[in-house]
Amino acid sequence: MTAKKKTPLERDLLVKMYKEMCLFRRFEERVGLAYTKQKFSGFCHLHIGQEALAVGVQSALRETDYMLSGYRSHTQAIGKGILPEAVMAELFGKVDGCCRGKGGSMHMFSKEHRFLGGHGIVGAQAPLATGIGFAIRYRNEDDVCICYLGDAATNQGQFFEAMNMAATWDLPVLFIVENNRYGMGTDIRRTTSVDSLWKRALAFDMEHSDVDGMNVLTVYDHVKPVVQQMRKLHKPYFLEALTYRYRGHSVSDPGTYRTKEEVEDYQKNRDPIMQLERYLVENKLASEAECKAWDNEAKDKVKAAEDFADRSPNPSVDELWEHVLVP
Amino acid sequence: MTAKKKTPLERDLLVKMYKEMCLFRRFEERVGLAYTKQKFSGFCHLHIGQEALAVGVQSALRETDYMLSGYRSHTQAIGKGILPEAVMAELFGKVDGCCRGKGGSMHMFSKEHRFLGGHGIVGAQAPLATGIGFAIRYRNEDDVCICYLGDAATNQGQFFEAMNMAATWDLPVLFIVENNRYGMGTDIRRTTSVDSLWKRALAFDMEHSDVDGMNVLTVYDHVKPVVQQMRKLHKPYFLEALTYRYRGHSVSDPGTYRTKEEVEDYQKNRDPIMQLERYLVENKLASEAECKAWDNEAKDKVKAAEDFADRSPNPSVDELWEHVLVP
Amino acid sequence: MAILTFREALGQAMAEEMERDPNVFLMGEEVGLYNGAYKVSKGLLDRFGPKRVWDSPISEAGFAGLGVGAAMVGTRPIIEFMTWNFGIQALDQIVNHAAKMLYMSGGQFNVPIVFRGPNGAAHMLGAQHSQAYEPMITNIPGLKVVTCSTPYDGKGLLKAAIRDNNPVLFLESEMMYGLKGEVPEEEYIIPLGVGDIKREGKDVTIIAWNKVIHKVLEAADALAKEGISVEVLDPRTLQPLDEDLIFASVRKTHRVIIVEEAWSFGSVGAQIADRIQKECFDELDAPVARVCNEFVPMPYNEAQEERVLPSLDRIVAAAKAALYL
Amino acid sequence: MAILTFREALGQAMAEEMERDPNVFLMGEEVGLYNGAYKVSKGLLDRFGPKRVWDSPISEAGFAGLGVGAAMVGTRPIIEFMTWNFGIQALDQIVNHAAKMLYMSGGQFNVPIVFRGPNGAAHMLGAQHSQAYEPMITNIPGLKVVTCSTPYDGKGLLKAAIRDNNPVLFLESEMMYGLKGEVPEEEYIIPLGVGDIKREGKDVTIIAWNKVIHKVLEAADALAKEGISVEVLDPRTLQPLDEDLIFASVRKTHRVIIVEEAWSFGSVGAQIADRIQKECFDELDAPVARVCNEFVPMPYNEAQEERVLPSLDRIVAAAKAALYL
Ligand SMILES: Cc1ncc(C[n+]2csc(CCOP(=O)(O)OP(=O)(O)O)c2C)c(N)n1
Ligand SMILES: Cc1ncc(C[n+]2csc(CCOP(=O)(O)OP(=O)(O)O)c2C)c(N)n1
Ligand SMILES: [Mg+2]
Ligand SMILES: [Mg+2]
Repeated sequence: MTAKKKTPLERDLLVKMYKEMCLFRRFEERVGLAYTKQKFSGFCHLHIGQEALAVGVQSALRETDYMLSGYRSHTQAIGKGILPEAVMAELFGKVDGCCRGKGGSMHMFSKEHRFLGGHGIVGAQAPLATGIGFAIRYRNEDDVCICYLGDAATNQGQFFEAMNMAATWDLPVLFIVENNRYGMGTDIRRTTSVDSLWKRALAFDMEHSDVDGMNVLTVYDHVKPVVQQMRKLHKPYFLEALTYRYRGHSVSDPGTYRTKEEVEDYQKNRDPIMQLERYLVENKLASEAECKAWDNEAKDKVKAAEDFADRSPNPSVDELWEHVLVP
Repeated sequence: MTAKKKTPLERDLLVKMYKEMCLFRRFEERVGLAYTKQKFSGFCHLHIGQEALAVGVQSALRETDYMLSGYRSHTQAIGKGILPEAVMAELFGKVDGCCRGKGGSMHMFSKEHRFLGGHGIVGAQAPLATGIGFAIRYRNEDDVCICYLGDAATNQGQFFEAMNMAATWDLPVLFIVENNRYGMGTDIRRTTSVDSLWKRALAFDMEHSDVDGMNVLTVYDHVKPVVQQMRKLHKPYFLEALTYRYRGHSVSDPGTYRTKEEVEDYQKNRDPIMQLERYLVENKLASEAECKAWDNEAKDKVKAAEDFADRSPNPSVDELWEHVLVP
Repeated sequence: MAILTFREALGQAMAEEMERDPNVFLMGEEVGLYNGAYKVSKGLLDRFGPKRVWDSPISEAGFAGLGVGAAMVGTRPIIEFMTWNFGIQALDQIVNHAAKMLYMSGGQFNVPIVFRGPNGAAHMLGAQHSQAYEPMITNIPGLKVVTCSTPYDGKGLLKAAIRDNNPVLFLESEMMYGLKGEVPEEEYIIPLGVGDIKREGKDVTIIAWNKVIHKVLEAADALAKEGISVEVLDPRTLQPLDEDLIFASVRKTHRVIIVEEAWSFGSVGAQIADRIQKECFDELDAPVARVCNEFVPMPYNEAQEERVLPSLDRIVAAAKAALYL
Repeated sequence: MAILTFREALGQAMAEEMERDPNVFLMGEEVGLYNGAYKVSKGLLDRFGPKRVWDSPISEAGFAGLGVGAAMVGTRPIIEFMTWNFGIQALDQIVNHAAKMLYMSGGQFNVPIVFRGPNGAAHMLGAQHSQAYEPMITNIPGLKVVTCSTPYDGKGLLKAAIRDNNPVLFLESEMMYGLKGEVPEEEYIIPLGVGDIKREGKDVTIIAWNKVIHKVLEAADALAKEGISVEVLDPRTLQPLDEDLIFASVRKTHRVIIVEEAWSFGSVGAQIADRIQKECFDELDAPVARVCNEFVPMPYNEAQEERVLPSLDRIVAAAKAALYL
């Protein structure tokens, strides 16, 4: 595992990453179950398999940095600091949800944690993120704005317009494409002409690279210096992260467009949690027993989050009249 | 002049190109005058200075090829076969205009000549052209579709989406960016991050090149093989043509955003008509007297076109009810 | 007659028209290999092959514009928007190009194209996935706008839309795709611009379309039990409107309720109300009443969403108010 | 009072608000070095520098979205669309993002932004450059929509729009930028949501806004000569509407004409007519009448264009018809 040689990360951070990935995995598993139990309805896009990216990137950030994403963002929101309780409650449409039950599965927000959504229109978060980058520069701050996008979002006009503005005006936006190879059911290679999505950056002379998004250490090692440089130079950066989602596009997707073998290959040989666990054990940084314990911790946390969401009341129906306009 | 060595074009073609460029130049001059004489109103975008591109490209095409453009397309429309009379009459809003006076200065169309507009929304002709390319393939024909765009149109989301589809599906669209360096009053370098617009094609692995758009022979030599290849392989192609407009963006533009020197440099040293005239004379293919005569011919033609447009009646007011829907 | 789901009926309409005319093709996100996000295009790729059924990139403006261009030169595209919430990415191509091309070109280029997809709220999809767009897209000359409330209407109207030589915007509903209804084996076409009386009545006319009409029919049953006879009118085509049918019904009942699962401001309902008050001024025994979505973005919470949409109670109450009961 | 052109008054409004609040910035095509396609932003770049005045690429969706994002974190963008015909490229950012952000986020992120630019027909610009968009954009909760018909109103309303903490769509008119009018030296604000009686009258109320109101005032003069007293009402804000002012005038005159330089179907006029027939049913001595653009794309030909727009004659005729004269 290349990362090994690269940085001997302190154990604490490694353990934190491990715990976080377990939390994300278990959280989404429970969300999927809650959906099948009809605790909530609508859409439900799970991030299972893509944990290394969320955790690796988050670990390279500081609190004041901003983040926007698409609809597959339950765990990214938690990573940014929103309590699992608040995300679960939002999924259940409850008043203790991070948007008081008004946003829902695709629209997580937290002003306090600078998580600016949770967006449902593919690619449309790119101009928004560019606006955050603009505001950062407008105030001469040195934060960065993370903009997560799906692979298929790189076919959207708004995405290109945002890339061009960020590159032209030196706005500190880190565009991260989570290339899980499919946009809903369509292999990305059938809807674009390039084999690698980082080529999108060539149209704007934007700095770019790709990274193995299944390995949390690789992601962390890769993103950390990128972010540090962005704080200094305030230029945008385009990162293609190669990853994979284990579940269907949404809970209702049977996933017949890909082979069982393809999915299993990732699960058996490239699973992010498995990879980090192996690294911890091989390097005597943790025992399998410890890992198991941490995973159980995660399960408990998630259980607690669900219990909280179960108990949380619905918002009053009359609240539907609020938040249309501010005074 | 490089083209000299490259191809000893038959004199006929050279003369035809010369006459065409004179016609385009004189036509637009007269249109500008007619506008100041208030023979028509609204917008008026002149193509003066960019004749080499229109003529060089047109000469590389065959009649059945399709063409779309933006609003700066009076002469491209003539090149494609619409009579100057019909274009002038359209500008004057007369019934003998190529759109019966309904389209106007930005919207020239001719089904017969496969000139599909004449479009006013920057960049929006790109998806349309891609649709023509699609239809060509759908019927297994070997025509090509020319899509003219301004430099500033390469910042429009629709343009990128069209490029991606054309590249992904192998649609025979030749995207030609007339890079006259300004989008209205804004230097293109202030609204994009790249020094060369052909880099837009890199995002899609689309074949591309740039060409001196001020020299009609260079353009012709460059485009001819491109089009021939497109007929065989049906793949799209992106061409950045470096050119310049002598007049303001529209007749109402004082053009204070660029220096007199810059404009004069093009007019004195790179003028397309002057360049071809020099070539004809140097190569003893024509005398200055002949050139002068051909230019006078052009002036007469244009005068005739204006007289025709003057005499042409307005459409009946009641025609406004027609062409909203077809039966 | 066969019993089909709404999605099957719409799929049949496309299949039959693709069979009939080789110039008809389908393009949209996930319409091919995935058989459609809502399975309306199920089986079409297998049956007609990749040359007739195209999985598009997520480029609504791009593939809508591609359709318009292709339609200008003789093909007849069916463009599927996964939902109309995404269709507005392509509004420029629909409004400035599809709708205006024939006019700008002085009659030279008509645009035979269908843009179709589900419109309006489904269930707990939140604000960005629940908007009803007919108030926006019916304001444009050069476009026809069609809705449907039964599998029978859906099939007959979609076939007419595909054969129409003008741009047609066709509005479906996610929640109705599973709805079953009778559909004749033999071919039939329902002409655009012709409304339908879904239930005859004499005391009050309720005008509605698309999914909400089923709530209106429920309300009519409930009101019937109280001796109130409701006429339910589905215009089916919203642009142009079948005003004759509407005015005739008003002249019969003298009372009108318009029910829309859309925002009220400047909606199709507002237009119908205006036309009625203008043309049937002396026929009205009560002002035209309207029941619409509450004027807020769609909340995710289930009870709130239900409260935003027109409810049985609100419809019944409006009908009674019109009768001064 | 100083006499200013409309463009100067609007420019002053922006300058004063940029002076007052460093978080206010202007972005749009050609607004800086070129001083604005219609010179509304003349001098702002010189005065405030490149950090406050941004020439954008031709990327309406992109820079509209940039504005929404920037507004979410404390800046107050003014986004100029060269015209609203291009603004619809950004409709998704306006409708799905600016309008819904506060609601989706459960009240966390308001979006203090102004989208402004000329709307409606100018003169001989053809179909793609002549559309009036208020019928589409007033249907959306979460947005305010403002128009103006005089330099005085324009300045006072634009200042209010810039200070508003919600997204405001501000509609101007190319043809009015040169129009002169009195504008006080001292600062003033015209609150959003408040209409204005442009002329008092008692026989018939004519409701209109933006450029066409000047034709309506002409018509009022003409009718006065025939002894008909016309009240001219400018709602100024279209979303939300000042219904109290409208209903009060209707209760006074009992006759209403709505004049719009826009297409009639489901327009703001349709909404106003519906509200009046509902709330003032027994007050009306004649049906609410409307004068709108003919329902066709805008032709280029001058005489045809003139015929499409509401004319003095059509307005006068409508007023007389309402009086059964
Ligand atoms: C503009 C727009 N078009 C279509 C959709 C419907 N849609 C939702 S997700 C999706 C696929 C996106 O795939 P990708 O960007 O790769 O993200 P992933 O789901 O793989 O994380 C589509 C087509 C949408 N939400 N927005
Ligand atoms: C979508 C859109 N935005 C803005 C405009 C207004 N506009 C017309 S031409 C133009 C500049 C275009 O410049 P370029 O593409 O370089 O073409 P050129 O005029 O130089 O030929 C602008 C901003 C428009 N017509 N369409
Ligand atoms: Mg994907
Ligand atoms: Mg240019």
